[in-house]
Amino acid sequence: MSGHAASAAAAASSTLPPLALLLPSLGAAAAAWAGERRPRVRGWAAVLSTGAAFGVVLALLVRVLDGGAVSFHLGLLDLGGSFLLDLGVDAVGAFFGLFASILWFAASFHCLRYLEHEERRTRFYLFMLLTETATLGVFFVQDFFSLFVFFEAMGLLAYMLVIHNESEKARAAARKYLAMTVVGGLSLLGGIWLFLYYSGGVAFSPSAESAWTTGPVKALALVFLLAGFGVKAGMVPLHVWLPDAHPAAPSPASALLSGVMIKAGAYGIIRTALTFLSQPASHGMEGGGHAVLGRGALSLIASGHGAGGEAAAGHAASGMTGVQALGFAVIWLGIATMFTGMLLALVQSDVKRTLAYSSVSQMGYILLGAGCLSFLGAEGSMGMGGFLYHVINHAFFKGCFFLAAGSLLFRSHELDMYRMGGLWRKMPLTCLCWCLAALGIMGIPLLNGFVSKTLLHHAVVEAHHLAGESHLWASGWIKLAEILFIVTSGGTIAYISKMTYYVFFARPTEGGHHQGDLREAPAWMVVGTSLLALGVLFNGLLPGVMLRKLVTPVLSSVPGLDQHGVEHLAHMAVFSWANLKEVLLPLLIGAALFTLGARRELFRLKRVRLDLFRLRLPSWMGVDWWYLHAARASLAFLYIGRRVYGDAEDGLVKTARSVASRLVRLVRVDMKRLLWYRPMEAASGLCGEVWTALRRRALPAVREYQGDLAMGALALAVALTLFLIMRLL
Amino acid sequence: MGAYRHFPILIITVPLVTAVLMPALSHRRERLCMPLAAAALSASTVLTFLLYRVIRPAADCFLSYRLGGWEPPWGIEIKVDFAGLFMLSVICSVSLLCLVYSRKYISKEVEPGKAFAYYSLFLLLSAAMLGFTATGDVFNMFVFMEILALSSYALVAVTGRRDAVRAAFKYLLMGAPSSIMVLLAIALLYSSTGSLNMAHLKELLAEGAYSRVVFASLVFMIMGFGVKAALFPLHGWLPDAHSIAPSPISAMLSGLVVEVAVFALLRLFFTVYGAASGAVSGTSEALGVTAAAGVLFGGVMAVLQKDFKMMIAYSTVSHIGYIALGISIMNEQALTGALYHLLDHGLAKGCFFLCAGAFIYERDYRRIEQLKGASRRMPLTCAAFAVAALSVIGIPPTSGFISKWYLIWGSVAGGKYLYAAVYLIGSILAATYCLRVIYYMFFLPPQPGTWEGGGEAPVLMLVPAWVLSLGTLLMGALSFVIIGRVQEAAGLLLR
Amino acid sequence: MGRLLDNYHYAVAAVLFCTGFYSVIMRPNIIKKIIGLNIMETSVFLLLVSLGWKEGGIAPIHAGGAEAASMVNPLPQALILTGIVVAVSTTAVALSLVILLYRQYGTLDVDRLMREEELEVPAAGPEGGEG
Amino acid sequence: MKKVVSLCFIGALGVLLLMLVSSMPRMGDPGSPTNRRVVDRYLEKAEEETGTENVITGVILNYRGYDTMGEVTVIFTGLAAVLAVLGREKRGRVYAYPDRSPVRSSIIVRSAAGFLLPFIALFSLYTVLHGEISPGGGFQGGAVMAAGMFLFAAAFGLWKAGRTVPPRLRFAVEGAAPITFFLVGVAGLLGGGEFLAYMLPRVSAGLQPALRTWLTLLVEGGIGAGGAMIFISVLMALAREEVGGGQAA
Repeated sequence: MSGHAASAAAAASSTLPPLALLLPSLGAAAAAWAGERRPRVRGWAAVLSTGAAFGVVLALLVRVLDGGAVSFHLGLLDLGGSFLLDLGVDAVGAFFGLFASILWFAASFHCLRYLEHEERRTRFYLFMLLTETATLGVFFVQDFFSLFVFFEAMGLLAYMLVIHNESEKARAAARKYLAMTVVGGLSLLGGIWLFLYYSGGVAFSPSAESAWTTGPVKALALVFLLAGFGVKAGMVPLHVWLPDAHPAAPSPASALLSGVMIKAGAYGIIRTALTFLSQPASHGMEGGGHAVLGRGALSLIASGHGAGGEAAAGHAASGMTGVQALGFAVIWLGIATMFTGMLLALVQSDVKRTLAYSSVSQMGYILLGAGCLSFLGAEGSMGMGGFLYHVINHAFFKGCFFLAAGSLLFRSHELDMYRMGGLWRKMPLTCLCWCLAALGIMGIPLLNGFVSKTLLHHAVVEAHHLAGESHLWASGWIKLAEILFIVTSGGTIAYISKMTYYVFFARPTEGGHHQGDLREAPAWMVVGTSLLALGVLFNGLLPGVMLRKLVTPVLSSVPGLDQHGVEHLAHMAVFSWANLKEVLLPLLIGAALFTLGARRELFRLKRVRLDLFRLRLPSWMGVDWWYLHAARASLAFLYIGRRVYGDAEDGLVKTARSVASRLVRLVRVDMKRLLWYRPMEAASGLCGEVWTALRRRALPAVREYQGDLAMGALALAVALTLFLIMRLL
Repeated sequence: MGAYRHFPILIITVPLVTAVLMPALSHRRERLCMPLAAAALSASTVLTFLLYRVIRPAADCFLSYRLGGWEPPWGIEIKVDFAGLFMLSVICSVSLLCLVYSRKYISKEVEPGKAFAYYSLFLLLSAAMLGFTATGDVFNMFVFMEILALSSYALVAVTGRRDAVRAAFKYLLMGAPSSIMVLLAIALLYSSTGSLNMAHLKELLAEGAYSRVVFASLVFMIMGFGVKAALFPLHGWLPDAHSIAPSPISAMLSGLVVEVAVFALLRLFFTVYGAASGAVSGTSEALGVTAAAGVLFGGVMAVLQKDFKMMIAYSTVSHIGYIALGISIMNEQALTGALYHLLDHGLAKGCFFLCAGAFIYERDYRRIEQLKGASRRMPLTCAAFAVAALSVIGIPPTSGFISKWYLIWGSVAGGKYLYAAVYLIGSILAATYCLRVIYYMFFLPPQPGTWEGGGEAPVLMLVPAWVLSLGTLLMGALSFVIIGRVQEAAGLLLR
Repeated sequence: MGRLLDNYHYAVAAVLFCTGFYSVIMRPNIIKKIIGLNIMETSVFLLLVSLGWKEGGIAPIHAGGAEAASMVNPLPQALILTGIVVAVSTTAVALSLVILLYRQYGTLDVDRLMREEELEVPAAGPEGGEG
Repeated sequence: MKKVVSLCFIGALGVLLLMLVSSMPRMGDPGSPTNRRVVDRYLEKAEEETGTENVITGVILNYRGYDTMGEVTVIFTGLAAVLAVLGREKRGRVYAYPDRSPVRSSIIVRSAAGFLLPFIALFSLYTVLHGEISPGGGFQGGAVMAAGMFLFAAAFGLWKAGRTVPPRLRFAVEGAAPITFFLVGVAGLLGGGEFLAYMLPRVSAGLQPALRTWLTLLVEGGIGAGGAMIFISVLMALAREEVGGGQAA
């Protein structure tokens, strides 16, 4: 509140941020106005408005890097001055805004032709452009309240992109997406309120005099915020919507979902980390006087292991401080995400689904960067640099992949990689873009992925060193994380080569159709795709330019980061031998995996055939299965009955309905009688009925579904414990 | 103050007297009833909004009108402070819209000979709510509550259908004893203080005499108004009455009548009994627990309904719980949220029922399943519903979000994390039942045999629905126009 | 027991209130419920009018030079006049509803009305039942 | 069992209420809050301030005139509700009353009723007009009038009663009470006072007390006439049955 006012006062006012938000909305209005009658106007309105927005964001970035953060008073949603929807852009936000607007620009080129396939084009344009407004809004704010508003808007608008086809598959994906968005949004809201309680305001940089508290509330706030952003970021185990939603959406929308929207989640996580890192010194620790230590103002949280090692009494057991613990958790969440995503991407056959899992996996890298930043504190510029670099890289190569996949779909009407093959002859330009993106994501030197992965690897190594220096138990775990990082990089190489091989280079399979009339994708689609491929190339060939001109200026604007580290990063020799040789190990692993998988049968055990690339895991190993059953179990608590499980055809709604028939009877008849007809009689009747129901129906049901019920009970117990913890504070 | 001085009494009595004129019109000129009623309500609305020019949320800035010129403890006082004015403007505007909506709808549902009675009762209902909200005298509040109650019983039954009569009778059978309880509470309050004026009562109660009688009277008040407000264990009449009544009446009942009762509770809590702190703190805990149970119960029941209007009715139970929970938390933020939710609930629930009425008017579709694919033929109605649904769920930038934000902020600030969790779960439930309907309307193909031919609802029905749903949007995005003042008013109530 | 015996009017009112309440919630016959409502109302009137009584008080009419100090409180009497009118109106509305109910259902028994309601609820639940 | 439980419940409620009774102020105590506060002014100044000797009338029509306006609206609401539920007599429709005409109640009843009716009417008029100086008032007088009409209906049949006080007259007069109140109220407002101040514009101060009395009488008359008509209408609506077209029993 007061902090917000202070930061708003400090920043210069500028009309660029609202202009950037307004342009896509204007484009949306124009597209809606043009409609189906003037399709060309509609398409070019989108291209022009996104292009203009890109220009404005570029100007904004330059301005912000030159003169510090800017703000603009929007005057909407003003809750009595304490909370208000206000725009404010700092370097990190402008950076994210830049790549988002590039991607939208490229995607709108792609849309010019791609949408010929689709129904309801005007609606698509409308919501695509409105989503850009909301997404830019997410990046252009300086407090959690405004962030939440834009974040929710973005999530709900993107729902329309996911459900666009209105096919059964798209609807199922959209249902799942919506459920997770709503729950994620509420988790975010809970986190923000706890943060409010914790810091007394919602600004990203709480003022020094705000009442910082420590302890479980802080941790809980972090958990809620992390979960809320993690849903959008596709963090394991909250990623389940992503592999369904991305393939279901039209390709340009997939590119945007994958390239930008999940980055908004990552952005939220890094914002959270930076906010908690910038904890004011005077209120830092219970110990008070240990604030000033060798590692700079920001690392006082990490002071527990510094000169005053005994200072952090509360954390003496682990030796880690709160933010470090957050970092450690995020590092491991990142590792889990990248590893799971890689494994699942390896066994897919649908191109877009593979790409979606690949997005999950790449988000793991990005989370790793955020985790390293948080773990390293002031020294975390390597982690933050890797994070930023990988964000923009992923936007480029994953956007390029999805747009190219859109081209493939446009021409071949096919997305099963095993039914394609030999396409490089027919669609050479698309193939070229694809290969550039593929080499980029693999981390081959001279392409962009190499740079960011190198930075991330350095960051992990630094984290390991730090942990080792201060004798943290985490040291070994971080070493393990590094190993998994390398393995995952190998796996990435394997699944990307698999996909590239089957789509473009393998012999066409007889099952596949097409071939005859296949030709290169329409020009405007290629323009969109190659725009991104050029980005891949540029980022890879000239890492120094990117680092010095973009990444390090952004880093140096982050308060509290050690400037020596930033300098070091700016002048890092990316293509040194030490870095280059790091690629060899993943390459070897990838080659091995690819060779193994490409054989149709890895080995045969009796009748069980193991085929690595076509592995089908039982459904209970998926996270969805557990979510679904937990939801059903919690419903079962409403009324234990066989029918709860009887007709689960339409998911939860159907289940709820069958519960309804019971409850309606119970309530309409018994409750009302209880309330105003014949209360006493009804009460005794109700008791009897409940007892009969328990004896006849519930007991067998309990026996049959004890597993689910136990899980529900567990969930309830966890929830209750959380509440109790909160009550005890 | 000038002429503004007389506005409060005119706001109340103009619709009241117009209602009385209706029977005289009934024989020859029944067509005139609706325009006359609309003129009366418009006059009230205009006068109410003009009052914003003189009433601000400050301790000494309210309009006190002494009927007949008698000073308060002896005469009756009408007292409009900012919170009251806020409520009055919600009542006026929503009633006016529902009245406009009625014209088409009633011509179909109510037989011609009864239309005059419908409009007469409608005006009586609106005027009674206005009088009930504005009065500063507890017995006068009872009188207006009775006008309100009698007219709403009859309006539920006005179609004369079997189920409607039964629902109305249930409503009466719960409502009449609750009125008697309120009267008993007033008698007890009078016995221990000797006064009926709210402000005077507050002074007298501060003396702390006869605390047991005062406590008992507060309990009876809560029970009495609890039935009228459909607080959780006393909500039995609501789902039937709200779902079976003609849709504009459902909108009035759900959007305003229950709200007015909650507002009365709020007044009693803070203006009358506030000084008798023991009584209030003792009952507010209980109120909080039941309200929280109501939020969850109403939400779950709404999810489980098949009938569209029944779903909305249970959603009302849930949202009244929101407001009551906010009142029970007793701090400035939560109270601001509760006041703002009164506005949001009036707009959003009104819009819900008006949309449901449009489907009934056009197609006679009442079940949620029948709404599959509705957006193909009635896109504007569906869109109005969708916008209001965003507000019911509490998604920014609607007014529902603003009130929810304040309510949860209040519960966190008051250390009641459990209540914050209840609000969150209530939102999840709201999302479940609202988004399901939206999903059905927009993304599912229609059931065979439905939605063939036909078109959008008539303009006279669409306009009120859209005004309400845009209202939720504007009162959210442009909340700064009023939220600061509402917050000050809430702070004033607490003081 | 405090002032229970002094306040015997109030005590009678309490007993009447319970009697009426019993009738409202327990009697199956609608007419009896309405009678119960009236008993409840009457009990509150009794309470109110007794509140205004004063030992040795006379009617508050100034005719004949009556002394103001010995008059009973006129306010509760004014209030119960309003209360009576309210009770009459409520009863009228209730009776009109009862007439219509009787025409449509042919019964005045709440239990039978209830049974009709139960019949309306599909016993097997929505969409064609258990199978 | 059921009865026992319910009796226990009601008994518990009763005991609680009795406990409450025992902690209330002593009945009839001149020092109890009800007899100590607010009431003095009514008793001492009402005659002079309101111009009515009957303090109760003064309270009803002056100090708490607004309540009474609400009260007459309540009873009008009751009528409107009954009409909304049961419908209104329509022209050209045939209504049968349970005692199909021509009604023949016994000659004794008819003679007695015929003898009593003028006195009842006179008494009701007296009650209305004399309300401000003795027990009585508009509402009571209206009720007496309505009772007379009920007697008439019982003796000569509803049908005849309905013709004696035809629907058009009833509909015109039913709203009399609130309308009189409103007009008097607005007159007070225009006269420079507050609503219901019993004043008229441009009337000299010397005439005010007399004016107050006359306006009070006017309001009493409105209440009496309106109340009586409403009672009769309610009776007609509740008692009649429509022949043909209506919902069958």
